[in-house]
Amino acid sequence: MTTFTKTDAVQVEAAAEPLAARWNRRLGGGWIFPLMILLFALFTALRPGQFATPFNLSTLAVDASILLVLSIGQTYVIATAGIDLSVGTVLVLSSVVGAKVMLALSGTSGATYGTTAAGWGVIALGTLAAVAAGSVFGALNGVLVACARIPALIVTLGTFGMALGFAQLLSDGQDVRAVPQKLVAAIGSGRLLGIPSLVWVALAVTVVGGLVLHTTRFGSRTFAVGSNAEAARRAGIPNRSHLVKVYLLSGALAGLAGTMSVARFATTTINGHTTDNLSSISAVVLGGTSLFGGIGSIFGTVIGVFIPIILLNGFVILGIQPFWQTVAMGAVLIVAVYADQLKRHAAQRGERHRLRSRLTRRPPSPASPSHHGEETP
Amino acid sequence: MTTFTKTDAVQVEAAAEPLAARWNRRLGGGWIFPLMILLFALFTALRPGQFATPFNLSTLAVDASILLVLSIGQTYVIATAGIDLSVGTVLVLSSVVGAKVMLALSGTSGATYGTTAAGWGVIALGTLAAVAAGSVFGALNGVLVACARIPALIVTLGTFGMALGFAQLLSDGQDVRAVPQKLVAAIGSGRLLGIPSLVWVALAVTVVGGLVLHTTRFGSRTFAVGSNAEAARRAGIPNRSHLVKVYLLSGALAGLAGTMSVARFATTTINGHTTDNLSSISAVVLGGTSLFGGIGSIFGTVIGVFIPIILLNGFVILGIQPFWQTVAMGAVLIVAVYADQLKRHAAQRGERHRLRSRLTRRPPSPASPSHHGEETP
Amino acid sequence: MTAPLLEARGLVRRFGHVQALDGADLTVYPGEICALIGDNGAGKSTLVKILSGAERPDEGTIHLNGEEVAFSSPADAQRAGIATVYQDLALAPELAAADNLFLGRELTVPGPLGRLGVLDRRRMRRESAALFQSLGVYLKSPDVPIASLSGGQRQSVAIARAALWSDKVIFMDEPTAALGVVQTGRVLDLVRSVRDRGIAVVLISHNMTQVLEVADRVEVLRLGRRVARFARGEASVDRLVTAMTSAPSTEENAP
Amino acid sequence: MTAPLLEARGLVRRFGHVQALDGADLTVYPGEICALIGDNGAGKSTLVKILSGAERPDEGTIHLNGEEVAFSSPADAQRAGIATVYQDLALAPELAAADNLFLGRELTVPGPLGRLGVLDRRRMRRESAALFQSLGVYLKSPDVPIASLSGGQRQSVAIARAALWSDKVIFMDEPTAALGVVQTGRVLDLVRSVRDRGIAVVLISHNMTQVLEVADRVEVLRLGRRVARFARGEASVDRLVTAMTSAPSTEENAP
Amino acid sequence: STGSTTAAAGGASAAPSGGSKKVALVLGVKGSPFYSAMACGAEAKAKQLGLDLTVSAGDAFSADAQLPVVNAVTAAKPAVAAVVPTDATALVQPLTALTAAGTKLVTVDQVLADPKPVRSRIVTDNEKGGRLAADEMNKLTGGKGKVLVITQPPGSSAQDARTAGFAAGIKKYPGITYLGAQYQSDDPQKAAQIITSTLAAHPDLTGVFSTNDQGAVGALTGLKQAGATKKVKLVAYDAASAEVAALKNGTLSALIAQNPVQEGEAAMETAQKLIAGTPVPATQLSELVVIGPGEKAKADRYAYKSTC
Ligand SMILES: Nc1ncnc2c1ncn2[C@@H]1O[C@H](COP(=O)(O)OP(=O)(O)OP(=O)(O)O)[C@@H](O)[C@H]1O
Ligand SMILES: Nc1ncnc2c1ncn2[C@@H]1O[C@H](COP(=O)(O)OP(=O)(O)OP(=O)(O)O)[C@@H](O)[C@H]1O
Ligand SMILES: [Mg+2]
Ligand SMILES: [Mg+2]
Repeated sequence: MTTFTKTDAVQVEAAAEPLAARWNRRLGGGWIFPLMILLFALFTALRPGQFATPFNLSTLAVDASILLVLSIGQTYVIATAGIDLSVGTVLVLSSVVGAKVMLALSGTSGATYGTTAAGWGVIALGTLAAVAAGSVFGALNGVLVACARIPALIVTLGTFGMALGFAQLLSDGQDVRAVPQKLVAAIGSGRLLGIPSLVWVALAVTVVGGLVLHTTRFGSRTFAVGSNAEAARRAGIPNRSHLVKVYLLSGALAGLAGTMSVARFATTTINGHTTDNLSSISAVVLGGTSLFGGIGSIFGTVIGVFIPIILLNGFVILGIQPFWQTVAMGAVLIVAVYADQLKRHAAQRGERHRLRSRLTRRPPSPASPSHHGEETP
Repeated sequence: MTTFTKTDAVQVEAAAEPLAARWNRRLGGGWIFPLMILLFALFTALRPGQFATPFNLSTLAVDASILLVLSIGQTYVIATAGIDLSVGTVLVLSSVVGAKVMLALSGTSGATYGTTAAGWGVIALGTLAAVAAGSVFGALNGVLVACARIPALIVTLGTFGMALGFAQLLSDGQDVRAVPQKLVAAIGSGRLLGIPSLVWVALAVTVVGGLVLHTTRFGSRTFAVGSNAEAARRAGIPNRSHLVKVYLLSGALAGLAGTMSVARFATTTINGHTTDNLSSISAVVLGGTSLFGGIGSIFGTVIGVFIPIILLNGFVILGIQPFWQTVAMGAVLIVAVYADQLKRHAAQRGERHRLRSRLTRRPPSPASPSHHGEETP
Repeated sequence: MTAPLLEARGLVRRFGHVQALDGADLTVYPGEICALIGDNGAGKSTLVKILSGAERPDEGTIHLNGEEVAFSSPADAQRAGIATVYQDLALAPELAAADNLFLGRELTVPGPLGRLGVLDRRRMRRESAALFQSLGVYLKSPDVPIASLSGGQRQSVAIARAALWSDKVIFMDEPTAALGVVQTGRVLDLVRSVRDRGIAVVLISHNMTQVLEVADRVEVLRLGRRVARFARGEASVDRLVTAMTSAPSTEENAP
Repeated sequence: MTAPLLEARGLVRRFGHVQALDGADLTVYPGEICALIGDNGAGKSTLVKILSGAERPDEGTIHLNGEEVAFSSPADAQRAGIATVYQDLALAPELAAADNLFLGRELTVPGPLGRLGVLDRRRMRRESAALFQSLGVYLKSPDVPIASLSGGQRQSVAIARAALWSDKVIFMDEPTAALGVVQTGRVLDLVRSVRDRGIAVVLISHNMTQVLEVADRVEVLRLGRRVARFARGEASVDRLVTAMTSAPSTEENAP
Repeated sequence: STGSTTAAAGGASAAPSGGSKKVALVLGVKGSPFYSAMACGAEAKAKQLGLDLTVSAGDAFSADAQLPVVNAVTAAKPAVAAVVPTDATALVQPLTALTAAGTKLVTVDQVLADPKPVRSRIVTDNEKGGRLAADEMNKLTGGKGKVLVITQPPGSSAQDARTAGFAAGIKKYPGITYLGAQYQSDDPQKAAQIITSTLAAHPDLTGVFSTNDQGAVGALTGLKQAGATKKVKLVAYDAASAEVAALKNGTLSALIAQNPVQEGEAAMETAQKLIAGTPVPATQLSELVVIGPGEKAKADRYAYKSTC
């Protein structure tokens, strides 16, 4: 039996290549970013005076802001190998709760054009209420997924319906139309340093969300739980409570998005947002986060949110028939994920292969032998 | 080293218990069937003269028929560990294609009152066209999932949009003007031996679907591919082409459901069916088919389709506020799956545990040692 | 010695920039137990996968009974009488033992229904029970899902599966890695009883004691190349370890 | 001999109607390598999981350094100085080696940011590189995901992880099952170097040669019960196999 | 409140699109017969007037789906935009932004809470439609029995107004019991299910009012399935092809029809005038007609068409 020499061991401090790979992963990797640049360049070339104008760019950012906030939460959830179909209706419920609270607190209207004269205190309380409502639903999702161990798809499909039902019950099906004027003016359509307030909010959520996911213990545990829940548990990570927190985060962000939506539309939108769940999931997946957990990128999600919005905007500006837009959107989703897969595949064929077969659930033997030659001396 | 005696080996012909277990699995197992019975009994007790009437029962069956046909296809797809979000819009597209073909073939109308005098030949051709259109989309899904290896959720989310877009393009957003009178009268609202024709069609699809899934090579390979795709490939099963066939089946059934829908509503319904995908998925999962593949039951799916339909019917009869229906539906989905899980868990704690941990993707070691005492001599 | 049953020559297989096989050879004679050994990553599993049609070589030839063959799928290799027990067990955990045994070659009822693909479950169950009995495998029932069997039982099902479908060569990639002493003994007995039916067995193992105990001949792979061959009696643990770990050389001991 | 470091008495664990442990005992002394052997399904892994807090016993007591303890989670056991290398490797495949090493006990930057949970990746990387070096583990970089490492490397990471977090006992459940001769040698050297640091190691293995080579003491489990104990020198392959497979009896050889 | 009156002077706001003939039409939702007919009318008229028309729409009839479309239209800077605002409140701000960028705004079919940015509005009175339906229902049922409303889940102002109008109108007839509204979220299957279930509970149901075409198709199917087409009178909004057909064969009793083609045409005529600087009326009422039993020619005239 050979003895091994300790001089084998080499201390390698942050080899350049894997760090690049890690960043590539953080940026969502793949073709998505170039694709966005390409779309951008294309539309700019076709309609320079209309597409790449300051107005349109800031419009694009505002259009993205609410979905972006939802998608940040969704990224966390999908990174744990979960899924949250309830975000859109939780948004609606939260917006109703928030708007009702603000209306109740601001006394007997003073409502012109459906706005009230409520001050920032009331707005803060209403926002809190909305976030709390979202959090309650998020926590419910989390508990059912983590403790009752029901598949996330089923849990959130169920709460999808429940949240909508409660929203309709609460509001009696009537949109709350009188919302604080200050909220609408300052947040909904206001600007700060020339940038729309809603974009600031989304930016703040994104930056914090990105930092937390990629640089903190919470983020690293999120990936760990998604990568191998049992390993995380055995490492002493409180698995279930972490999952509950992640779903709660998604719910809370949906609640925040609810208030953003009220600010933007100056009303609740009970019959809207029904496809926000699928939009946010496709944004997250477009952005390179793995549906199987363990891998994810907030930056990728940002791009994933923008691609369909840019597409829609460009198509309308070009005057392409609306029906074709529906077709194109579906095709782009598939093509983008496919191209992304191809690129990653080419980059690290071996790893990818192994990963994929693990994902397609051939029972792999993890303690099983080297499929990489690195250890062969 | 101990030698083992060949007398250990006992030939066991179909031990009673596992056969029962197998049947239990085929029947979808769990609490779903009792739950349906319970709901039935409850509504009957509360409104005997209204709920359990022949009229209402046949009504329930007709209401279930189209979704049932979709869900049969969905059961196959989910049994392969896939998912098909596109069924509803493929139904719409197929119905438009079918109705257009029938209209074109029946010459310049003869159309009185939104129906044409087209004969059975034309109807057969139109049905064929609808099934063909569905099959094309199904095959597209299958190829993208099996060959391009894009996650099924993404593929079918993409084709969901594409099918709807094509349907709108084809129809110009207008429901097709006239459909054959014979189709509407004989299939849509006709009866055969006192049972509505649509129910016959759904019954035929269900019986054939059940037999194929549970007694034929095709069915057993469907489970094998869902259980362990690599094992299936290595066993010489043409994995990819099998997956393509399964998605194609789902698409073709959506096509058939398209014609059923035309027959039932006497028109295409371009704006309907957007939530059929989620309805059929929840029916299949309620019925005990595992989202992780390898396990499934057509009988369970039938029950899974009926539960929400019975619920809605009972709620309307009881006069419960519509908003509560939405809430209750979501809650029932969660509770039913949870109860089901509990029961299975109690029944075979060990197996369940291991399975679940495999599903939550702790890398298991399949060649790894006995977790069952059976072999200990 | 008789003419080789299976002969692989100069097989090359690359994965990206990893050279898994670098001109590997393998010779298998009829009715023998041939041990294939080598360090982790030596390329044993890759070689086996190529010879059983699950992967394709970039270069090299395979001769079966003196004729050149090329397998484009596992089904091809199976048709040629080659079966494999893979290192990452290739069974469907949710299916029953009997279903796994006949996976890909399901028995159908006679007559027109059979042509429609209706399974003859009775016959499959009967035949699998008989097979398990003849191989000395004990299963409570062939109807419970594989997932509820023990590791040793699963291994037995995989071996029985291979024995059922092969009449020439069975490859077994570390079949005893996780088994206890008793179960290992059973599997090795199974291996011998398969060999005694006249089928050649290629056994991969990291347990040198086991290799010496059971193998008629040993082939050693190192860095994707055959570096040594030993006949029964020529080998000792030390010689095997040296062959696996020393610098690659031309083949040392042609038998 | 000195007083036991860890002593389990009368542990019982049932899964449904399977009795995994049926009054199992285990004694571990400080600074020794104790082999725990037994057939498949004897209950070794269950015992280890209970002693490392991953499962809870239905009955029985655990004493650590003479004091009774009860672990309600793996974190509890880790705090008490117990770490485990599980049979079904408990690593997160998508995370890097360094992240896996510190999983559950991540290092944070000093100051208020640290209290917010901001990771000190530099330090984790530095410390893990140092640890790998001191244990003689070679990794190209601590930054690549575990999924791209070889089996031996993954096993090394798991062992390094255990060594990092334990100062009393490390359980290793079949750490060499799939490893080649060279890698097995390395792992056994790792085991010895951990022991030499004064940490007790409980090694589970089905390879009797290996057990005899490395263990200071052997405990034998059968049908969920300790049936025999051997001191170094007392044991032979035959005696071990007999103990594992013969009918359960009262303990034979108290050391 | 009335909107801004004639608009010739409005051209003063720095219009970059002085001589441009670009006109945008933003519909309420893609793929609905009503809006397809409106687009059809607009396209034909635009061609005739020599306008450069682009049509767009969101995926769902809701403000959040429509807003990005409106914003893109704003970026495209057409001379005139005709918009179907999916929400009276939510679209005030973006449509104000649209006019601020120099585009002149015409609202079609639905109204905006704040009339300031609107040069002209082409409206239908949905509440009145609901009341008309109630009157028609009274006539058809002879003033007695139970009636049900099938509508979309609340949130769409047009549907809500139709329901409210009907509820208010039906109060006038003491012989009629109003069972309230049930929701079908644009899903004919669910509508059919609701009808059959209601019939199980209330075999003495005499009337159903559907606030849109999808509900009507479903209700019709449900009634047919229950063999109750004779007994239960169905009144429905819109004149989609399926509804017209049903009216003609007698399974549907009456339709409250709008005239989307005319609305589209009017929108284009208004746009043409705005571009030319001719004055336009602040409010133009579009037609609302009741098509009674057997009025086949009238039904054909008003049927929503996608080719015109
Ligand atoms: N699918 C794959 N993708 C990338 N590389 C692979 C793949 N399969 C094998 N390899 C590479 O080929 C080499 C040989 O692998 P192989 O599995 O054949 O070794 P082995 O001899 O079976 O090792 P062990 O004893 O550990 O099972 C490994 O170094 C690995 O890097
Ligand atoms: N999670 C579980 N659910 C049900 N039964 C279990 C579970 N874990 C263990 N068992 C049962 O407990 C018994 C002991 O299992 P255990 O894994 O402890 O054996 P072992 O000695 O580690 O075997 P091996 O050498 O194969 O690893 C087995 O017979 C198995 O049936
Ligand atoms: Mg191998
Ligand atoms: Mg074990």
